Amino acid sequence: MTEPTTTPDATPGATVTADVPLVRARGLVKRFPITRGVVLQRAIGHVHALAGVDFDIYAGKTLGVVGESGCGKSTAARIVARLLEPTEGTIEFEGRDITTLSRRQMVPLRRTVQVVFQDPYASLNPRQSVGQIIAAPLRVHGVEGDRRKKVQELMAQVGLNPEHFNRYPHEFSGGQRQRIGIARALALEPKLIICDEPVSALDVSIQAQVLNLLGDLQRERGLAYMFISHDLGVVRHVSHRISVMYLGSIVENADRDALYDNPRHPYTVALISAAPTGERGARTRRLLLAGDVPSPAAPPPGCTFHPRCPKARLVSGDPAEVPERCRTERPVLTDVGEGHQVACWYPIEKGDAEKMMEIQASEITLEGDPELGVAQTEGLTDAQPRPDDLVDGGTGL
Amino acid sequence: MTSRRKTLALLGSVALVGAVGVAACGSDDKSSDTNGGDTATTAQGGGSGSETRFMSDDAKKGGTYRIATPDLGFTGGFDPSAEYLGWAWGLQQMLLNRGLVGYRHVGGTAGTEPMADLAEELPEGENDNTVWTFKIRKGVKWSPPLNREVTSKDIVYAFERMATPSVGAQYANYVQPIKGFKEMADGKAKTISGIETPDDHTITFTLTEPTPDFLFRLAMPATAPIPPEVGKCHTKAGEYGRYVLGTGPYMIKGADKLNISSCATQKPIAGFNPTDGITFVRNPNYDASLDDPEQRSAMPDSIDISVNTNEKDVFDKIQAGELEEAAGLSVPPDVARKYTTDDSLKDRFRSNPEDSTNYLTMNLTTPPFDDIHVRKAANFIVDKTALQRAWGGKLYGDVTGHTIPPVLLDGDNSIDPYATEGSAGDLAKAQEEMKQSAYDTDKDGMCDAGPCKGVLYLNRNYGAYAKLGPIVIDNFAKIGIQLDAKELPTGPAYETLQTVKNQVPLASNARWGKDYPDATTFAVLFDGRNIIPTGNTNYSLVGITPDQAKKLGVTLPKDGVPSVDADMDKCRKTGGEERIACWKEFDTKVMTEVVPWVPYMNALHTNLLGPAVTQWDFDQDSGESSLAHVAVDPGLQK
Amino acid sequence: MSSPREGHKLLEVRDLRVHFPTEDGVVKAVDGSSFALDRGETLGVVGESGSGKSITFLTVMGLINRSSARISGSVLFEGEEIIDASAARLRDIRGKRIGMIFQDPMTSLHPMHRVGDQIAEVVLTHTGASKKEAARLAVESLAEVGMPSPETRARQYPHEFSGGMRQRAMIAMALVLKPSLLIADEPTTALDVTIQAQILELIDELKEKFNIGVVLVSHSLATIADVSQDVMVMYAGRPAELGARDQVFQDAQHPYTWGLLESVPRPDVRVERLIPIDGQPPSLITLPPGCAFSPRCRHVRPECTAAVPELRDRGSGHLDACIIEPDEKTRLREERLAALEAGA
Amino acid sequence: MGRYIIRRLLWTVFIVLLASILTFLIFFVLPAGDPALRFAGKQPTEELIAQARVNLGLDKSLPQQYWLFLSRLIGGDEYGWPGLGYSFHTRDAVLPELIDRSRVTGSIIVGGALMWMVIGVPVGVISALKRKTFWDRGLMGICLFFISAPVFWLALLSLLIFWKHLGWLPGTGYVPFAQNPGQWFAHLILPWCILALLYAAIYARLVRANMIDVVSEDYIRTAWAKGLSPRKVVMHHELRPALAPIIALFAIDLGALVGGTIVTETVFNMQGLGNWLLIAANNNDLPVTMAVTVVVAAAVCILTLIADVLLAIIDPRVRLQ
Repeated sequence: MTEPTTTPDATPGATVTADVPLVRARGLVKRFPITRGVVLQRAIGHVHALAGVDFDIYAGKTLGVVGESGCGKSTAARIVARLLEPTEGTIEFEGRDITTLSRRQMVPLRRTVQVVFQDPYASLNPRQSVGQIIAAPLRVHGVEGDRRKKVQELMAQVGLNPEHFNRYPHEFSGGQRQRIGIARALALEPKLIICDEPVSALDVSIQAQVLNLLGDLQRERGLAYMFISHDLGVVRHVSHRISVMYLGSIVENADRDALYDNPRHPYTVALISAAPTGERGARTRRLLLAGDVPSPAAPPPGCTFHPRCPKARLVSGDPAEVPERCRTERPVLTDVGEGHQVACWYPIEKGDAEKMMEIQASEITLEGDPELGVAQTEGLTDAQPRPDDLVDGGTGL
Repeated sequence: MTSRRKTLALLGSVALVGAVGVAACGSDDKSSDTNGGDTATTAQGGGSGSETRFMSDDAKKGGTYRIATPDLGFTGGFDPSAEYLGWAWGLQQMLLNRGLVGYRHVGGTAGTEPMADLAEELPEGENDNTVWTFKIRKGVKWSPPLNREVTSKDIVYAFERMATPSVGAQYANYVQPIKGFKEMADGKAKTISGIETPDDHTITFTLTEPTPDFLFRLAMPATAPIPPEVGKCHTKAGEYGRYVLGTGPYMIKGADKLNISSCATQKPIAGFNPTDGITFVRNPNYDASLDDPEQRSAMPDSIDISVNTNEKDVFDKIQAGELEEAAGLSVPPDVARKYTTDDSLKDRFRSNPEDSTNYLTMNLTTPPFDDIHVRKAANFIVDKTALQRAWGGKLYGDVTGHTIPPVLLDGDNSIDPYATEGSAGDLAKAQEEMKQSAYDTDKDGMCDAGPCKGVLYLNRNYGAYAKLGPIVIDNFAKIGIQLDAKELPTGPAYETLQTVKNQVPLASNARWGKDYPDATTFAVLFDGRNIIPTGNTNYSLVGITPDQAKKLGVTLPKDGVPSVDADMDKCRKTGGEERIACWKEFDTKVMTEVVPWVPYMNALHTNLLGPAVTQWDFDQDSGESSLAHVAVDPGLQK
Repeated sequence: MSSPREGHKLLEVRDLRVHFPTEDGVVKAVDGSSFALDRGETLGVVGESGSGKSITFLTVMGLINRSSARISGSVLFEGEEIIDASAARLRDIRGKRIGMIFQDPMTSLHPMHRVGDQIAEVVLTHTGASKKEAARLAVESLAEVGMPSPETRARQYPHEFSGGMRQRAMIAMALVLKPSLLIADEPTTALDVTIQAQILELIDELKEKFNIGVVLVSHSLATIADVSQDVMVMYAGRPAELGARDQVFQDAQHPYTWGLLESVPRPDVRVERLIPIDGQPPSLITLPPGCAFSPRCRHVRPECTAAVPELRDRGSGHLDACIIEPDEKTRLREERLAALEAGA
Repeated sequence: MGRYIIRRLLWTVFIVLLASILTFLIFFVLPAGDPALRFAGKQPTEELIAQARVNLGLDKSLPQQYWLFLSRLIGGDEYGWPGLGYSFHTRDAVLPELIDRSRVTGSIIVGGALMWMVIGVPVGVISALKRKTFWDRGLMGICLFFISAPVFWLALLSLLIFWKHLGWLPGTGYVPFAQNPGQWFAHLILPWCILALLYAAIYARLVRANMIDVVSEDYIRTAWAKGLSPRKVVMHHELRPALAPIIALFAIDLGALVGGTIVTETVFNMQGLGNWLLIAANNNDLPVTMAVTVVVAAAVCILTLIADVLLAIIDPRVRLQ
């Protein structure tokens, strides 16, 4: 595996030149209307699932996307997989704008982008044998030839016993089912696989098996991954470049190690800090965020992170105050050197982390941010979908 | 005419099933829809009735006579001006209101003889049966709340109602010969010039044409007196039905509570409710001495008619003694079998001719039935016994070979030009006729020309009708006519048949019954002048003229269509025995020179009587139970 | 209720076995589990699905239907044997002396009752308090778990709460009567990373404040690492390793613990290739002979399958159920770490 | 809440209008026979048919006829409000008959519904709590029998036994409550039972299934963990979520029965709305068909509205929007 770079080298097996990304997403916006009424529906508001997102996915590389529930990571993935239409913005595939393509024109493109889902059992038809499941994309796309042989090859490739092609999903364990899902995704020899939390539902010891398999496949086939996860450890392990998302926006975009070694967005710092590491005394080094993620139906003005941002309080010098700019102006992703982009008016500097923790320590015990807790509820009283209900679960998939 | 809808999908959640029988007129079927097979018991009707009337020596006055019906089924809301249901006529004539002319209300020919009722005596028609003068009995009083004597003005008002379009009089055609009637109906006159009332007890009708059967027409309930002070408040079709007052032995329960001080104070009489039924109680103003005991014995103190939608339940209750009889229902074959085979029960099952004819109608203008030989061949080939079996067998009908029911021909049932062995059809005779037809090109007795294939055959899709279909199809196939059956619910079947431009070649969905005991009420079906574009009842288009054909878009066969208009006009002018003879001749001519139908059965009306019934008779006129002569023993009731 | 005598552990479980007879055979969900816990301590229990970690503590709570399970062994709670206690006795203990919170706060609160009422119900059930008093205690308890505006929150329904708030409400409910033991079954698994940290922090804080014993059940070693004093690693219904947190993390003795530690990608260290544990967890109906982990163990030897290995104390309370000698294990561990380093 | 109810009532009006328009169209589109022909008598003349059309209002264009229906409905007619005209079939005002028949149908449905809830819910709960025991299997077996037994047959059988053979109950028919409450009850008890048995069986199975789902919910485990008594867990925690979905169903079933107790009404000779609709449909009785349609549509809408409000009270997650 090569070292991750911003403009990746041409990897063996990749069909695109280094400069043109496989996928280039620009200004993606997705709003889900919140409707009332049975027959005559009228939108009474929107869930801002994506609020203008740019990213590139390069052939043979993995773009990791991390964030908490409601951050829009799954929406972005589904838009790339063409399972959802963006409200605004464009997606180019190998330099070609596919946002405007018709269903029919999309057919060949669909082969090149496949999805592996979180819950391996829910995404497999229990009445079909594994062979049928893996062969289904071949059938749908009219691939000729010895399908059974092809299926068995695929099964072997993902570490399943090819003899078991006649068995049904319930006869397999969780990890094996996820292997079936991967084999199915591989059947059409895609260029990009979107992995939506592919190991979250698996036991720890099995997670490693699947992650290793994904890594091996990438090396062998030059696959690109868009890897969605809430688990920073997993994302760090698989990704070349990582986008951190918060409330529908990318707040930080960086190469893997740059992100972990030198996070510049306060949210990224908090996220890394909060992740359990199993290290002794880790707790004392934690940066705890106050409150919860606000509702994407009523995102805060300015920087959406400002109500919870410890850095903003550091800047203002008052735990209860936030600089005006953070409250009013929305920061855009800005390059802070070597392709490291951050959307923050006051990016983290050396020593900030320790200082922030001091503020935090006093804040976390005083009942979080009272305004936040109640305000969020009020924003959601009228049966508006909760972020976790809607953005990642309510898209009809 | 009954229109029915068998099923109607209405809102997802409401499914309608089955069909409740509604009898619109005497012609409608109330026969069983199940095949009970033949039961070797003879019908009890046909006699004078008086011998069979008494079931018990001690028939006494008093008690409540209880009847159940699945649906009152009134066609005109029980308003006598409009009501056309035979059973309703019976109630009005026998119980509620006396007209100038009445009947004995017994079975057989004795029940078809006109009698003086409100009239002191029956007059002879004067001036070639165009002037009829009646003396009205004195002292006959309206029931409460009216309480006054009935006068000739009340009769005039009844006729004026019939000439008022909004009332919707359904058989005003029978009184149209009255001078000035049409003028009033058309709004050209305020009164009917042909009716004169020199005094309160005299009324004279002047007619525009000789009408020897005018007495029959004056027995129809619409011509009976109606009190203007109540009637004038209710001139919408059917509305007066809830306010009917009368002079008969009974009145509708609660009629005395009717507040007649003004139209606004009148509220429907409580004893009649289309949902629940109708109850008659004694009319305190009725004086039996002013009535003819032969016509009304009026034994029970009250007669209670209730609606019961569960047919099985009705017959269960009759057998259990909770009801005396049913109306609008034919006795189910299993019950009939039980009662006809058990000597102790035999007396409680009655079967009487209701003076109707079941037939297949052939369209004289559509191939292959535009050829008289084909029509004759059809009459030979049809297995009438099989059709009778479809209706339930001998208990439910007598096989016939002509159009007019025998009772109307003085009991004569001899006309049968196409008689076959056992009425089972005769292939040889049919083929003999077929050979003479142009549609049998190779003269082998089989219809083989193009029009013999796929001939539309219209039928109803339920009950006994549905059983007729296969028999008819099979019979016609024997002479090479291949039928294409179309089975519809009652309403659409009628509408299809009654729309001339549909040109239905063959149909078995219609029946016909008399309106009053005279053959003229059957002859109308062959009256070319009655042909109208929709609602037409001359299904065969007998006597259609080239002009009519052109207007209606009908192609006539090159020889035209035979007409019997002149024959019926001739008979209508005759009277007495001459009249009967004339109608026999007419019927014979229809069956031999026109052949519009294959008549196959005269239906019998079946009644099951409860154990408490001590006296019962059949009313030949209405073709229903004679409620004028029933009696009940309350001690036997449950 | 007898007051706990001095010298008693808060909770002492000995050779607990929970077997479920089914049509396919007997599921040995817990098959010989022994451990102990004191007030003011947190016991972290780690294991994969089917390791028996949840069943163990549902059994302690008396929440396993005795008609469907065969339960044996001993559960001493504050010195009282409760394994065969009557249903009424167990009800008395549940909620009052042992509080429990569950994995999914979204579904663990009754959706149709107000949060305050749900908490107050515990008070009403176990004490003679008035409704008003119970409501006051509920609000107090909510305040205790860092719920902003607790009075308002008490009147709200669970669906008006975020996931973190719901878990706080669950904790408030579990602790409203100040029990001596809190069992937290995967309390953070369903929560977002930043909220997980908040909740763990809160549990630790309350443990200190009320001097209670806490059992923290998790599938992730990392999760329990910073807040547990003792750690028990479970495999196939039995403890594989049990010891102080540092002992288990720094000086793991069981190959299964090694595998768990190595197979998890960590945000702070990156390796090229993870080292997974091969194979699948065993069926609980037909456990492998001897050591249940042996089929997946890289260091398996014939003796492993001979007999079910006993938990053995390796000194200073660090127990493990692997028959390999400590010295040998030190060597193997070093080899593995070297391989891991090489991959990084 | 108030605004919601008003909005829903407006919606109800809309649905009622829609249903009436549909019924109206079906009536004229289906080849069911021209009502005017029927009223022109047995031997119609063209004049008579034309007159019948005028009398029935059928001479006007369809939109005009519908408009007439609507304006009468809203403005009332000589028979009162709402104006429903008079029946083509009985020539009688529809409104008073509607009221009479509504009492009959109402008596059947309300009694039957009470009965099926009182039987169905406990049976379902007991079955769920005693799952896989003799009780559960026995009760569910009985339920299955009543679900699959034809109502018509059950009704006839019950009459045969309780009226004909045992003589414990009066036979068919309806006695108004005002006339004789005892007889009213005696006549209704069988129809109630027959109606209730089927629904009780269906509801018992539903309640059982819901209960079984609820019992395995996490929040029930929480309830046990709180140390609640079994009684309290069932009554206070399990029953409400198990019954909440039944309420919506109950409302729809009840609404559908307003025009749908045809079999029960026919067999027990109860002159209710279902029977009336059947007769009306058989006789091309447009005004009655329209009236029953309006009542059924309104009943379904209003009952579901009540159910939704109830549901919102029971389940705070449900918002009335």
